[in-house]
Amino acid sequence: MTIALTDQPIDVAAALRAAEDPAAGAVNAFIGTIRDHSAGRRVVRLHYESYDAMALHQLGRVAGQAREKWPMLTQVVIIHRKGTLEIGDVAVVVAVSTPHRADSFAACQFIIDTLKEVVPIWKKEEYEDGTTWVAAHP
Amino acid sequence: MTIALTDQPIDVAAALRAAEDPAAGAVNAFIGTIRDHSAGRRVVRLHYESYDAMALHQLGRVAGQAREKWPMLTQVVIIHRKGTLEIGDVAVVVAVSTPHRADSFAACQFIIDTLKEVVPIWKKEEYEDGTTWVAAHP
Amino acid sequence: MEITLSLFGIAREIVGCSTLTLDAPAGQSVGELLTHLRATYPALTGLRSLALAVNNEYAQPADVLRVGDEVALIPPVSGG
Amino acid sequence: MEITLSLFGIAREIVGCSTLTLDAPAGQSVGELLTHLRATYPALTGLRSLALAVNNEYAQPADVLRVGDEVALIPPVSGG
Repeated sequence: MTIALTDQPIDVAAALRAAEDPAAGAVNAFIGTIRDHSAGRRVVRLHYESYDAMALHQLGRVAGQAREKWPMLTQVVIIHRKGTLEIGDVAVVVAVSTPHRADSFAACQFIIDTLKEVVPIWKKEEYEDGTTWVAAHP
Repeated sequence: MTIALTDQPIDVAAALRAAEDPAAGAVNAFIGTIRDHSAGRRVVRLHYESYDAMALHQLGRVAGQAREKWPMLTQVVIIHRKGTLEIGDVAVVVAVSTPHRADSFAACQFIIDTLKEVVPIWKKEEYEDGTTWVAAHP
Repeated sequence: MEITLSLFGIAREIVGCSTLTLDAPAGQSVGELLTHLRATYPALTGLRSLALAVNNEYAQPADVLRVGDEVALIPPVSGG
Repeated sequence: MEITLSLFGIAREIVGCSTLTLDAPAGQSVGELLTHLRATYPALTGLRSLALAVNNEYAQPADVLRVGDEVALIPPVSGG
């Protein structure tokens, strides 16, 4: 298992290698990148802030929940970037391996969906004429 | 769009880069690797044989079907290896990008599921004491 | 008892600092502290959600705070 | 008419060669050719499925073969 928070660019290839396992034939990976637009506005860059200790603890919990639901999971890799990111930069990588492919899709999707609900990381979008903390208001 | 059949090792990192797109925030990738066992037998290596012209044509059809079902797909990458593969080698990479993540999971899973049903590629598993063409017999 | 509260994201911007030291009554609950904070910083009431974390876990309103707890105010998360 | 059939995987091993030249009656259908092949190479009947591809597409039993068609015998695929 690999769980990481980093202010350095994420090495996606290394994350995928960490997810591979000779006992597993299927790796599914989700890679979240910075889009150039959001809700119709042009995004210039993003700023990610993290409550590091709790974020790492919660990432570990999400990985543990995934292992309970998919006991056949052979590897789980979750790496989240923090700091200032430019368009196209990788913000998050989730990669899992399982013996059969359907489990790899389901487990990876569970992890990224749950991560977005519970892990204390916040992103502020910067536009040409202002900024917004994403999802802060109804 | 990238569609390829190759007898050379697949560069997974390059495949993922080809799937990224500034208009898309989500990349989902499936990586199929060679497992060290199959139906309880130890696998030594695998041999993939392809009907190249038809396989490329059918891979293009699968990508086209995915684009019809998920018109928001920004990139589709499908690379399949052929020839002799050792344990841990990458046999196939499917990577797609979409603006939102749920579509990336659904489209990637559709592509790999359909690929396995229709693309004329055959694998022969080699064990310590014999070989089998996978799924050939009921 | 003294509670040190860590603040993040838009909650940090609303309150204006990243740590806040509060003198809370002994036995104060998570719900009571949230009510106090919303009263002191009304802009917090406009958020989609607001939670307290105690020792890296999301806390329930009835949970009682203890000296030495690591307490943080968690506005709506948006990672990924 | 002369039909050149490409063979792959276990079908190639059963028949013993990777291309087969057949003298088929004009207007022969895909279904008729499959029946002929199964009769000539009975081991083909043990496969989970057996299809003919004509010009890179899966063909239907009623499709009629024409001179110059690229015809291939497709045993159960197992890519991925």
